[in-house]
Amino acid sequence: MEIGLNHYLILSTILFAIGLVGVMRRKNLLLLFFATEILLNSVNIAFAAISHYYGDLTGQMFAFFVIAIAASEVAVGLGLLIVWYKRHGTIDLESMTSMRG
Amino acid sequence: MEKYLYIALFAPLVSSLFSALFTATPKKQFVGIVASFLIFSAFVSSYILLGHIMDGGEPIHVEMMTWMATGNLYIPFGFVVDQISVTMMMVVTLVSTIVHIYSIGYMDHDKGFNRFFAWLSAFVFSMMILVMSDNYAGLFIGWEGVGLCSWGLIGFWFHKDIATWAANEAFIMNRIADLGMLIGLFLVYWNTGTLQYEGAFAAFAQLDTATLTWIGIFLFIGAMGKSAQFPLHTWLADAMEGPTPVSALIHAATMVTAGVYLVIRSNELYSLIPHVGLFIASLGAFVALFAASMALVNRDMKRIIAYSTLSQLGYMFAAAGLGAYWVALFHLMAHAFFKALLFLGAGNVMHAMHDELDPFKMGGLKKVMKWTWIMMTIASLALAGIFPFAGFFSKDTILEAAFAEHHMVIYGVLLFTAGLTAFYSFRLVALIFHGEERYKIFGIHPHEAYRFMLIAMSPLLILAMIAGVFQAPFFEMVEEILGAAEYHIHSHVTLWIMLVGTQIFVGLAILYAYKKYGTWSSVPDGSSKMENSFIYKLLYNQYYIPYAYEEYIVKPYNEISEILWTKVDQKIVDASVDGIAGFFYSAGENTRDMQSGNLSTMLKWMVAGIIILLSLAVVFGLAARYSGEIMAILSGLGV
Amino acid sequence: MLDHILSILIFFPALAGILGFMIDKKSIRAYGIAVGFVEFALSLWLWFAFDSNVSGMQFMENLPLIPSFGINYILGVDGISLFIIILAAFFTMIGIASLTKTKNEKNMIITLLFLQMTMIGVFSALDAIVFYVFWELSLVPMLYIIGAWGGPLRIYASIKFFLYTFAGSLVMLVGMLFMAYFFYQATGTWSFAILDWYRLILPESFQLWLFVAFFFGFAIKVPMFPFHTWLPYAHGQAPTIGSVILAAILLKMGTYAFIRFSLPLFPDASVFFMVPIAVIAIIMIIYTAMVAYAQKDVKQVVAYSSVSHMGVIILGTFALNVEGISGSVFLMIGHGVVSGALFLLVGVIYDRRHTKLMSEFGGLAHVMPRYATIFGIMLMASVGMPLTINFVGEFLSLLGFYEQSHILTLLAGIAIIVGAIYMLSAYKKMFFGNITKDENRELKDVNKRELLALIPLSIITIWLGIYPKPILEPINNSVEAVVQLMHNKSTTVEAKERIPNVSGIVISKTSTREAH
Amino acid sequence: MLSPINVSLESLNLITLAPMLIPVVGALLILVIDILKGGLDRSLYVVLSVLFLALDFGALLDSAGVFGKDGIVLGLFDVMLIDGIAILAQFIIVATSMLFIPLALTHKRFHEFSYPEFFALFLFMISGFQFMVASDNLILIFVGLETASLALYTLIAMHNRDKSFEAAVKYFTMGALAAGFYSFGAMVFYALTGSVEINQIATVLAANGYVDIGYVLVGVVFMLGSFGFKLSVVPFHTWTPDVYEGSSAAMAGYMSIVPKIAAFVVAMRIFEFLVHSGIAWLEFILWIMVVVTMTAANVWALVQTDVKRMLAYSSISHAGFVMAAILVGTTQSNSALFLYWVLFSFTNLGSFSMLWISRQKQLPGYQKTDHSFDKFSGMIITSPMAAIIMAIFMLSLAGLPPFALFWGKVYMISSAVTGGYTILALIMALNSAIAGYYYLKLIVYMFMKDPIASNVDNNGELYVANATLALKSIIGFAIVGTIFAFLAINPLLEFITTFVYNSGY
Repeated sequence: MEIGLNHYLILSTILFAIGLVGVMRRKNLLLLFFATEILLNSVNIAFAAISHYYGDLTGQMFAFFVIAIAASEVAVGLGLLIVWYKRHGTIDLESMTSMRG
Repeated sequence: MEKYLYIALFAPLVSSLFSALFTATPKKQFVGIVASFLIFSAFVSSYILLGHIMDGGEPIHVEMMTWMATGNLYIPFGFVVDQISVTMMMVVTLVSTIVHIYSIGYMDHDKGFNRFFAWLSAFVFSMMILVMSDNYAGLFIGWEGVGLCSWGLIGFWFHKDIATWAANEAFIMNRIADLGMLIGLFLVYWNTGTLQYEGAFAAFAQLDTATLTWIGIFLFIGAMGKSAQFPLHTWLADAMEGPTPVSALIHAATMVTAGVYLVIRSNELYSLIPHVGLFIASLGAFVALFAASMALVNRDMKRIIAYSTLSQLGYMFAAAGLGAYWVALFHLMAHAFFKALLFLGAGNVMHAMHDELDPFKMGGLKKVMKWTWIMMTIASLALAGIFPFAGFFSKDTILEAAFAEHHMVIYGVLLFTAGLTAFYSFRLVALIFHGEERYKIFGIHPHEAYRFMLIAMSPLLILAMIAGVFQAPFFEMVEEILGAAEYHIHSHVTLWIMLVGTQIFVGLAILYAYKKYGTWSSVPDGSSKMENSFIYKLLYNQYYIPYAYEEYIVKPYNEISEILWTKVDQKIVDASVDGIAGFFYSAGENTRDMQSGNLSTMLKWMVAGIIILLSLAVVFGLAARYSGEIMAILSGLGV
Repeated sequence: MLDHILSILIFFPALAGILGFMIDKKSIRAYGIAVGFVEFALSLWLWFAFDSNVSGMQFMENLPLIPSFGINYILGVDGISLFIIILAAFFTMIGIASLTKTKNEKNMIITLLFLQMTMIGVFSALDAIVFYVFWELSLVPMLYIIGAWGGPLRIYASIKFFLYTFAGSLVMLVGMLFMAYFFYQATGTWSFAILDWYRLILPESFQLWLFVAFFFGFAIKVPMFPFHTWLPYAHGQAPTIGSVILAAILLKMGTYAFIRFSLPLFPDASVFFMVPIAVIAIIMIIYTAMVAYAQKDVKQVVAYSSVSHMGVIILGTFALNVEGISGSVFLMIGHGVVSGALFLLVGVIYDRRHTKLMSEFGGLAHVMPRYATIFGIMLMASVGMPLTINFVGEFLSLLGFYEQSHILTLLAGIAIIVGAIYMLSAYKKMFFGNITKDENRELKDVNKRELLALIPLSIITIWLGIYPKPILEPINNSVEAVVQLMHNKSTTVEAKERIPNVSGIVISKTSTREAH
Repeated sequence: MLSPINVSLESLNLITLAPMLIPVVGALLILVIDILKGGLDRSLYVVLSVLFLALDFGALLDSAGVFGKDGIVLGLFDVMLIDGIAILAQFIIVATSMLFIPLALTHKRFHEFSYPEFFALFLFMISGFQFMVASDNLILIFVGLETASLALYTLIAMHNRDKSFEAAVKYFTMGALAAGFYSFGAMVFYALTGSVEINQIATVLAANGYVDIGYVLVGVVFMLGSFGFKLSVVPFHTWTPDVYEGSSAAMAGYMSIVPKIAAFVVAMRIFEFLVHSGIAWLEFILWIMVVVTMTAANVWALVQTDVKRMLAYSSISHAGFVMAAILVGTTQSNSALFLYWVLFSFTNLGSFSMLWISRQKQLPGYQKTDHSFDKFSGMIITSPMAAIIMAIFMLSLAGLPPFALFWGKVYMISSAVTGGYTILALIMALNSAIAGYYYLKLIVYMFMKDPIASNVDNNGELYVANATLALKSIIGFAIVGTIFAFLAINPLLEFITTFVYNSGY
């Protein structure tokens, strides 16, 4: 079976969906960050595939930028996570409900 | 001549304002004297004007200034002195002068003495406007003005709940009629373009009968209120709570006749619509009988006289309705004299009896109150229409008019009523002045009124006796404007039979009254057979009309008002407004939990948003792609 | 200076208000009275300089504000607005003068001065947006007055007052924007100038929608049934001065706006909605009069009576003829004077007894005869006794509407009956009978400060009842212009019939006048 | 076979980058200074930031001049797009930032302002926003967006309180999700058209007549999700109140303005051509979103007990209101958007600053939340001037004439009317009435309730304890702007309309 663009796109979509489910289900902050990484990376796959399909480098450029941004997001995210852990000794989402309404 | 017009008009106003200056101060005798003098000067002016008119002088017409002018409407303060108004002016100023002087004595011990004169003179002023105005709007000013003064005077003793209640009742009932009057005015304006009598009367001839009928009906509704015709009559009897001079002036001689005046003034209208006139006459005859019947059994001296007033107003309307305007006006004048006299006499009795009103508790007063007795007897004779007193000339002419116009039912009713009138009048006289001195049981020591009060009443006494001689000159004066013919019965024989027959009938009624009540000796306690008969109860309770008004109008009005406020206004109108506000607020309260503060929930909301949008997109995308097929299916389903 | 007298009239009190912050608490009252007096004098000067024979706008001012969007600062007065402006100046003056001792007097007086600015602004603005600015701005000082000095429910009442009118006027704002858009479509330029709008003839269907949009704004302000429920709360809770100004001036904004906007802009729609509005007006008249009768609190009686009287004003306005509209404008002034005075009177007794329940009174005529007399005069004016100011307006309003509908006028005329019922019964409860409460035995009669306000009002009440001409004539001239404009602009046959052609009337009228 | 790269510097048109680079340089300079000599006072950094922003502003004026002369300018491989709306948005961003940064000069020592990094990050963020608005390349927009966002997360966290960390984490996590949405949406468009230039995308889509409407819609949905998050459109708004509450009042005010205008401009670029292409679905969805956002946010604001949260919801509602401009999509509506946002910026910044100066732990409000309504009771007595100023801000937010926002509202509603959205116009108007309630609530507390005893004792000094000359002048500026806005509306409107019109919107 020839693996075409559609397969990449379907894969990408499935990964994206997994990421979404992860975002919704995870109660641990760290795992939540993982889920967002899956989201972004699923898109990267699609970008790379489409880029190849069109024979155009723009998609790959986009993918690189997404990777870069994902990396910096992780940096900031982990920083916040560590501070939170230091202060509260937990990274459970349930601990962050002081503001509501 | 104009200066006399102004004096006649404004002297009462000056009097009123002058007295009003002292309302806050204790009683000042001179207030009454000055007021009386000013009213007297109005009387003198009126007399001079009467002379002028009697001499065949031109009617005097002045226009002081614009009152209202907008669009097409132009209403000035215009006044006219013609045959009709000068007659009314004479009646008003004469009776007023007498009542003013009388009141100095009557209100002697009242702490509202000064206030009383302010109101009384204000009334005279309003009444003068009413009768002198040259347009309907001016008439309406006076119309409402007398209503206001009547309110103030009925409720003069405002500490008495019943008096203020009666005052409000009178005012409100009059307002009901005034609405009719107002509508009549609007009709006149929009159909003739003016409210001036001259212009309007001139234009009436061109209007169709239907319009004229409506105008006539609405104006008459106004008249019904002021003249207390059925069914707006109840206020008049209750108005007797006011001081007796007020009853004499307002509720006997002048204000209540304003309705009659209106019909007479609008004679050019009513002569165009005889069917309305017939209705007026029929109502008048009915009221005459109706009121007289209630007077038969009443045990309140003033109310009896009030009913008799009502009855006599019925006569006047009967005459006016039949087109005998001059007769109505003449009866109005004559009635003013003897009825005022009767009331003032009753006032003397009341004073003597310490405000006791039940004639059954009096009796034998002629010994101590000789002059009052004479005056009241003569007034009653005049009222009963005994020759040669005033009533004979005026009332008999009404009967003749009815007869001559071939309205036999009306004639018959009026004739029968004449008998009743004689009976109840003398029932009253007999109970008060004759028989045993029942008042002694109650420990009252009656005394005659001040001499000057009696002297003040004497002109009325004289007029009640001799007013008949004015009939001919009066007719001569008003015939030009009221275009009236003398009513002549076809044959002299018939006339004589009628006259004598009437006199005998009335005389018998008087005798019967004397026989039955002349030697009365006990105070009825409600146990006698007659007092328990149905008819007696019906009459005594005024046909249960006040009761019906109370039960079926006043109470429901209260209840509906209460319901409208507490239920409709608060529970429906206001609650729905608050409900809208509350809806938004509670929507916020109920959905704020969406913001649970839990990050997981927040993320779910975002994803949910995307999913909703996506599914909408899918639906839409599919619909767009397969729009053709969908259309086919839908059309197959017959959509 | 006359060229800018309207701006001066508007902004003088505002400036005075700002400067008022610098004045010491103890002297603020004198300052307020002085400013009020100067303003009143200026307004009288305006009247003096006003040419009664001109029907159009006078003392026009025009400054570009946002010309690219057609918003300009345009002011002007005609006979319709002139007297309401004077009334506003007058009531602010006597309102401050008769102010009773209260907490934060300084804030109160400054607020009143700002309120005055907005009131005069509303009545002199000739640009819809400028009008709207003042219209909305007037809510703020009133909100503060009710909310800060009011009774126990003051916050509820003030918020209700604010939000209700605010919501209504927002709908009106949308209407105004539509109107401007139509004008833009027709002419290619934006304009919010009312006089420009007058030239625009809209198709009937547009008129209907726009009429409804404007109606919401105006009807809530008037307030018309069933939008009236804010009023009893506002009046019931407001301090005396608040009620006085609210009743005397603020309510007039709605009816004034009907004449300034709805009638000339939408003549066909006015005819179309005439009957429904008349029915509402009749409901207002009778229903609120009955509700007034059921009240226990005398201030509520007067408050509901205001609604009832506003019904008559609305009816006169929608008579769509010169008599009716002149009458309704006159009644605005009359009702302003009378209801203002009645609220002042209620304030007098409230100051003494700190209650407004009628059951607490009774027999007051014994101890307060002067008070009873003045109350009586105003009572009679309120029930429309001839030779008082209200009668002229009521008579003309009803007279005018009679041309349009007989039966509706007959129903509306019930006003004079039901009005008498609640007023007289309230008067009876308060003043007649014997004194039953010991607290009432020692009550002081009205004092000089109160008389200072009440006597001029009584004089006006009677003077204008006897001789309304100085006011009625300029009103009439301007109203004729409005009616003529409506007649010319109307497109439907029915509207042409209903709205009289005044130019014909003018001739016949002058001849009538010459004849006299 | 690579052809030699041959790019002339002129064609790069680097001058277009100048406004974005100036803050970057400023940020780097601040960092360098800190390295060279630590522990310098924050006032230095504040002034430095202001200076660089002023330079930035000057550069923008220059760009505006160029735009006025030559029209739209492209640069840097045509990824930079300096058109009217980019310039307008940058004006708002930079000007608001200049107003915001002096708020750091409070009496109280707040943790974040002592770090020079705060100011550096702040300038980076501004640069990010500027990139975001000045491009129609999805990549650059993404980069700008994330640069700004990441900086912003940190700035929030630097407030250094429990709530601010919580807020930062929430904002960050949701932001990451939104970034995912964005990239997915961009991917869809790229897949459909083979381009990431919005212009190109529009051209290609128009050329093939939107055959893949279903996929276009999927792309639109994800873009909506992403910008819905930025613009806090319901139901993507949930972060807003929490983040506003967690950050300092001044920062919250800033966040309600600057990130949103940037997002608006991008949304305008992306959605405008779609709206105009007549996709009924989008119109429908936008309509619903606009209505739901402004109404629901208003309704939630009604029930708040904390002033700051109330203002947060009110900001959401205002954003929803302004979203209508994108839906209507006429020149007038887009001009109205900018006009509204200019007016909104100083009104809202002013009102948040009023919260900022009353930041006092001793005040009674602090017993429960930061800025409970109770705290403002009777302020007219204890501190009349502050109360009046706050009241005017509230009235302006409520849209009461003649204060600033009224004019924005009028113009916005007028644009809806002109665009044929009658019902929407009515709903927009009536929402102001609902909003009136909660703004009024604060006024009621300030003017009509009696002060709480402890506030009276110190004569209201506490309320303004955090105020410095800098703060006072900013509030003064805001209040003068709010009151006398009507004088500036006409030139502003003409300027904005010209710029928007010449950019083809």
